[in-house]
Amino acid sequence: MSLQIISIILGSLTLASALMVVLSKHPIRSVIYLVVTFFFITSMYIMMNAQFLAIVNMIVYAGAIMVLFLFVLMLLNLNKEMEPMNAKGAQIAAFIAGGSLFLVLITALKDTLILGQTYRQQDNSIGLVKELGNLLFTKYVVAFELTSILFIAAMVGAILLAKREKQIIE
Amino acid sequence: MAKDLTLLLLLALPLLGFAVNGLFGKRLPKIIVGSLATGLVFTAFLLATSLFSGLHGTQIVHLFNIIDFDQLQINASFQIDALSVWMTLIITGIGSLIHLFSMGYMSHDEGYHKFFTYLNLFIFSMLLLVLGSNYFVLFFGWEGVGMCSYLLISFHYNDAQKGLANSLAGRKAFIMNRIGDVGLLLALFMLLGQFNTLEFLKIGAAVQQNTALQGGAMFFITLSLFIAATGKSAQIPLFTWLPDAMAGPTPVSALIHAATMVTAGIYLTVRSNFLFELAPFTKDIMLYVGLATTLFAAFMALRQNDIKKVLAYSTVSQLGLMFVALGFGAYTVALFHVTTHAFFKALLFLGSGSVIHGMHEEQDIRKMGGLAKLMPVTHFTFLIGTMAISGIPLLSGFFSKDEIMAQALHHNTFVYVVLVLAVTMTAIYMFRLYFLTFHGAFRGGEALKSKVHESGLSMTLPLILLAVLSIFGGLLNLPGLFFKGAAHWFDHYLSHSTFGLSEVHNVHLDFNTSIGLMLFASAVAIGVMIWAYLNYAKKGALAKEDAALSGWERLSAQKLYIDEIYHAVFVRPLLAFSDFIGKVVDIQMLRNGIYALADGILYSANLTRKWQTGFLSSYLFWMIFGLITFIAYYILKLSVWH
Amino acid sequence: MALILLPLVFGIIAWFVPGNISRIFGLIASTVTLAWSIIAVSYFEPSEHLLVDFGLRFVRFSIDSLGFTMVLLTNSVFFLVFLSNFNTSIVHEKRFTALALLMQFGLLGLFTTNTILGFYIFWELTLLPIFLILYWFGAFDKPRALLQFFLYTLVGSLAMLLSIIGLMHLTNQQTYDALLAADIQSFGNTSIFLMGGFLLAFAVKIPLFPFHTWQAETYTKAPTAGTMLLSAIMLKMALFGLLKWVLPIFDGNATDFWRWPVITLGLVGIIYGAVIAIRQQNLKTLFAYASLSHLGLIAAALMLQNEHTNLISVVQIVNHSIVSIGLFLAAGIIEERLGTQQLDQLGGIAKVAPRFGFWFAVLTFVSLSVPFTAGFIGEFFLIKALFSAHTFTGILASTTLVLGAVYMLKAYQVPMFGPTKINSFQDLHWSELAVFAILSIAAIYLGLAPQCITDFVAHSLTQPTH
Amino acid sequence: MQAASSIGTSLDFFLFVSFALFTIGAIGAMTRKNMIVLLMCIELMLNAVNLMLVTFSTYYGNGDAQIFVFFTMVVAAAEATVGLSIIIMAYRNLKSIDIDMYNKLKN
Repeated sequence: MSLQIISIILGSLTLASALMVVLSKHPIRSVIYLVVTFFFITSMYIMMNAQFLAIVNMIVYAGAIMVLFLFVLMLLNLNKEMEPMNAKGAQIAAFIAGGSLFLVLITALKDTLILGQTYRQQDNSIGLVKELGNLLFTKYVVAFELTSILFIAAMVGAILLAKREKQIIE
Repeated sequence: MAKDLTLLLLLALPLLGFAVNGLFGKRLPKIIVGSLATGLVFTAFLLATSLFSGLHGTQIVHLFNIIDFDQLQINASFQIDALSVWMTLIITGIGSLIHLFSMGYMSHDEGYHKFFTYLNLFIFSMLLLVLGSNYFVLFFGWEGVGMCSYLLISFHYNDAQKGLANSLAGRKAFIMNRIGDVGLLLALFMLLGQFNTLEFLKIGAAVQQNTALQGGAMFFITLSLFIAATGKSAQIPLFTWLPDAMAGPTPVSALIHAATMVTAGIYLTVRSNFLFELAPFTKDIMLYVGLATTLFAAFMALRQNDIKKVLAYSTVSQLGLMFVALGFGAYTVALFHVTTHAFFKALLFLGSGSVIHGMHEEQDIRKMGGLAKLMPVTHFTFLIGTMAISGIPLLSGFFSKDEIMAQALHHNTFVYVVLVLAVTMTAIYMFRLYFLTFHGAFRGGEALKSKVHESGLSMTLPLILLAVLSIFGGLLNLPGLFFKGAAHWFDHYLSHSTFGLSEVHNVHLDFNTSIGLMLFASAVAIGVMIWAYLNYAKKGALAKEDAALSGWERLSAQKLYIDEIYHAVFVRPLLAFSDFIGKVVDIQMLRNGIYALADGILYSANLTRKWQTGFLSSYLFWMIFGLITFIAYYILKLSVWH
Repeated sequence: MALILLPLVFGIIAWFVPGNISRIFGLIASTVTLAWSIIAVSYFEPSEHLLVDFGLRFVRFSIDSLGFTMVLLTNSVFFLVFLSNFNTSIVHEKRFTALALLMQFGLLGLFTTNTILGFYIFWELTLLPIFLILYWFGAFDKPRALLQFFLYTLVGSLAMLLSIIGLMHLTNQQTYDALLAADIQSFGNTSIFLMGGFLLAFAVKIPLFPFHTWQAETYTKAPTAGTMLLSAIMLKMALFGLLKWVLPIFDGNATDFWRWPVITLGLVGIIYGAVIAIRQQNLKTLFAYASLSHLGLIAAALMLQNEHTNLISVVQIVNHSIVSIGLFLAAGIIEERLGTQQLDQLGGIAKVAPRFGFWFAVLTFVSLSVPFTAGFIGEFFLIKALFSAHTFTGILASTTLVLGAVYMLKAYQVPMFGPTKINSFQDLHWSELAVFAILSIAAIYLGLAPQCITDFVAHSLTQPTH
Repeated sequence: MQAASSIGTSLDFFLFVSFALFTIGAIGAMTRKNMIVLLMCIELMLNAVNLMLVTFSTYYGNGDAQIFVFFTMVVAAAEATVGLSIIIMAYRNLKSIDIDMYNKLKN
């Protein structure tokens, strides 16, 4: 029962911080809220006993990626006047669209057969590092190795893109 | 020599001449080209004579299969019987004479070797036509002669003034012939459908075994055959090409457009006699078409001023006469007239050729006159030809025409009366032509007169030979009045070994009627001759200028305006139709329709392009919108199911 | 197999051959291919089917006597195209040589493939080279005309692709033999739609009556070599597809459904093309419409699915290739030497160039299908087949003989005869002379002995289909 | 199987959260014009999907889905790196990070 309460609280907090990401005017704040959101998501992973992912999420997302975002924001040194805002009508349309998407998704969920079912407690060891490691280095070993190439490509790409070029396209 | 070998050699010789002259003719001297062509055709004639003397019964010579499917076989095979051998004799005999004549006539022409090449090819095609043992080979020859005719009519295409007109005349001939060919083609299809073979003998046997074949099918088959015959033999309505075909060199007119090719229609009908016998209605059509043709053509010939045009209309008229005979079912009679006509018409054309040659390419009789002294041989032979065609007694034309008149009198008096009219007109225009050309004063000017000369031996020799034939040709088929033993030799000869003809018997009138008929015909012919002599030679009446013509004369000179009518009724609408669908339907409707479609797509693309605002948020919005619709659709589908 | 790949290899090499010897290279390449195929035919037993199977799913080739006929035809056509253009500037371009050889590869593949998807792939493969040839060497003043051709064919191909997908999906088969054995008839109306897709593609390519508008303009503006390729061999792909694939596979209710519509369109095309051709002033346009008329006849006769008619159709297909190479060559020669194709600006060529006059006349008569030429046999039996199927159809079809005489004689006489309107005209080059001679001999030989084709092809066409 | 009353640990709760996160991310992507925030919203949506994948993975007792989540993270990291460098590049050129300024592709 306490697990339920905890999860409800966690879920509400996740959503609240996610909302703050979108709503806050200043990008720095958005980043901070995003980090918070990731924390809560990590905690939800832990609740589902997906330990490996929880750690990775913590390190990669909340750690590496968000720091990257912060760096960029600081690099660009944006002030508040430059913060662009959408027109009101477009915002309302966006909210309506999002809302109806949500409604539709919920409706779809309502009709499915898995409604109200809980996950299987007996198999909850699959989220452990050992299990996933086994999978990762047997079945998905090729894909895993390929990710390294992807990273190299991304790295080279990022360096190339961010390098200050001589001529600046107007 | 075995018969089949003779036959193949007979066919191969003109082909050889064609090949040799076509390939090397340019480099060979003229005398070799000419004598080679002439010699080969003459050798072919000798071979034909050997076939003729050794003829007994019908023989088929099989060469090879053209198409061999399980049920359908079409062979290149040939048939030797009385009819085909007789036609071969005419073709090669007259052909070699005309070749000889051409050696002199064409001697100044730059296309000398080309001319003999075509001429040999023509002889070959014509031989195919008459010797083939089935309709398919006949059709080969049929189209082949049409092609040669086209080539030879438009032979002088380079001529500065008349070049285009010559080639247009050739085209007209080819197209008109093609219309007839379509008829033959359809007949062939129907025959194939009906009998599954095209062999004459097999069809004949099938017809004899199954007498229930009368009626519709036979009518359509024979009608199509007759359409083919009208095309090739220049009958109404397809006759207008023949006068125009006179644009070709004169020997060509003599060979193709008088003696041989135009009789192909007659040959076709005689060959298919067993079919026509089952279709009396077609025979009636043939009779009246022939009758109309002979009458109108004779009328048109009355006031022509071109020496060759007169002869051309005369040919059309004579061919009509032959169709009248065919219409009565008197096949041998028609063929008899084909033979005599070949003699005297070839003679007349060659004579006119000699005149034209001597007059340095002048064809207008208004510029001639008094040529009798300048060209004695030509004059004399031309006179014989004129007398033969007009039916002066005891010459060949007299007998052959008389046979036809006898048939007409026996079957249908009305036809007889019309024929008398036509025959009278024939005599009138022929004597008019003769007297205007050879008598009176020379009207071509002194400069020309000094240059007029008699033709050389190569041209006069054929004239003399043909004149002899024109005189004595009638002996082939004497009426059974006096020499009972020798009479009707030709009838017997043909019906002896030609399929179907032994079934058909010509009527023979009783003695008194026959005598009366002959006397009447002789009287008419001689009377016309005397009148023409008085009118043209004594009184010196001349051909009138165009402006001075009276009503009926104008009609005759303008050929009853048939060309103009055809032009207005067929040619102009076809061209207009072509313009219409070419410009309006094809370009404006179809192509521009496609373009309009393309424009429409372009336009709609421009419209949809406006959606691509370039604002990421709007794309996202639409994406979400699509997602919603998509999921909503599945939800609805699910809820409908439940 | 090497037979098919040979042109591809040559085509690739051709890119690296220097421009000044590219015409010799093209000639040699096509000669080698032709020689090879002739040798292959002489070792080929007509009653057998050669099957080349690598065990790959969609790569499977088979060749029977019909395929061999078409392969020989293709190789001969390419040989003649290279030979006939030996004296023109286009073959100096290595791009042309390479593209033409690539196209030859596509055509050979099409005629020998045994899988339906392969058929589609090769079908499309031939389109690219010809499009580039037209684009680079054609005289299209507006890109629209060229695009019209391209898009037209693409739309047709798209329909065919849909049909192929449908067919593979329904039967779960993709080789020729398996499709032949499959019971298409059980699909009912679906098979009618499937066949319709194929027919649309073919109707564009052949072309049949309402889908022909690309033809005249493309033929007129294309370089002569391109027109020859298009008309002499590319259009034959559709007839081949009809004969070999579609009609046997869809034998049954689908064919019964489409038979008379297609025959009607063919018939309309016969008369329509001929009538339009009468008034055309441009030589190539005139021949284009004539082609419409001739091919309509073949397409209509093929739909009858009569065994003998099919055999004769092959003869007529070969004949049409002969005719179109010859006529477009003649038109090309006139255009190249005088810079115009308008009939009213031409006249009296025969006087200046008698050899050209003679050979053009021969080809004209071949196309008029006078006896002793292949066209005569072809037209005679095809019209006969139509006549037996439906009398009126046959009568209408036979009008092509008369109308054909009208426009062909016009096309020949006006430029060649009549008053001389031209100053100088260089007579035939030896290569052009050779092409004309080869064509004429072939036409006459086939006219006298069509049996050599029909017997050969009969081995692959007379097998009972269902 | 447990009853629906145990709402906290039930499957649909996590799915609900996942959907909501996704929606929030989508709304953010539509409303915000700051490119960096846009990128963040995309990360948010990715996380929503990750969450859903993990949920189902645990439910079915199958580890494959978690591996996919791992790969998603890898790709997200790469994407963020490249995306941010593009943003820097773009900022240098136009001195703005307003997404609506970047509609050069339109014409």
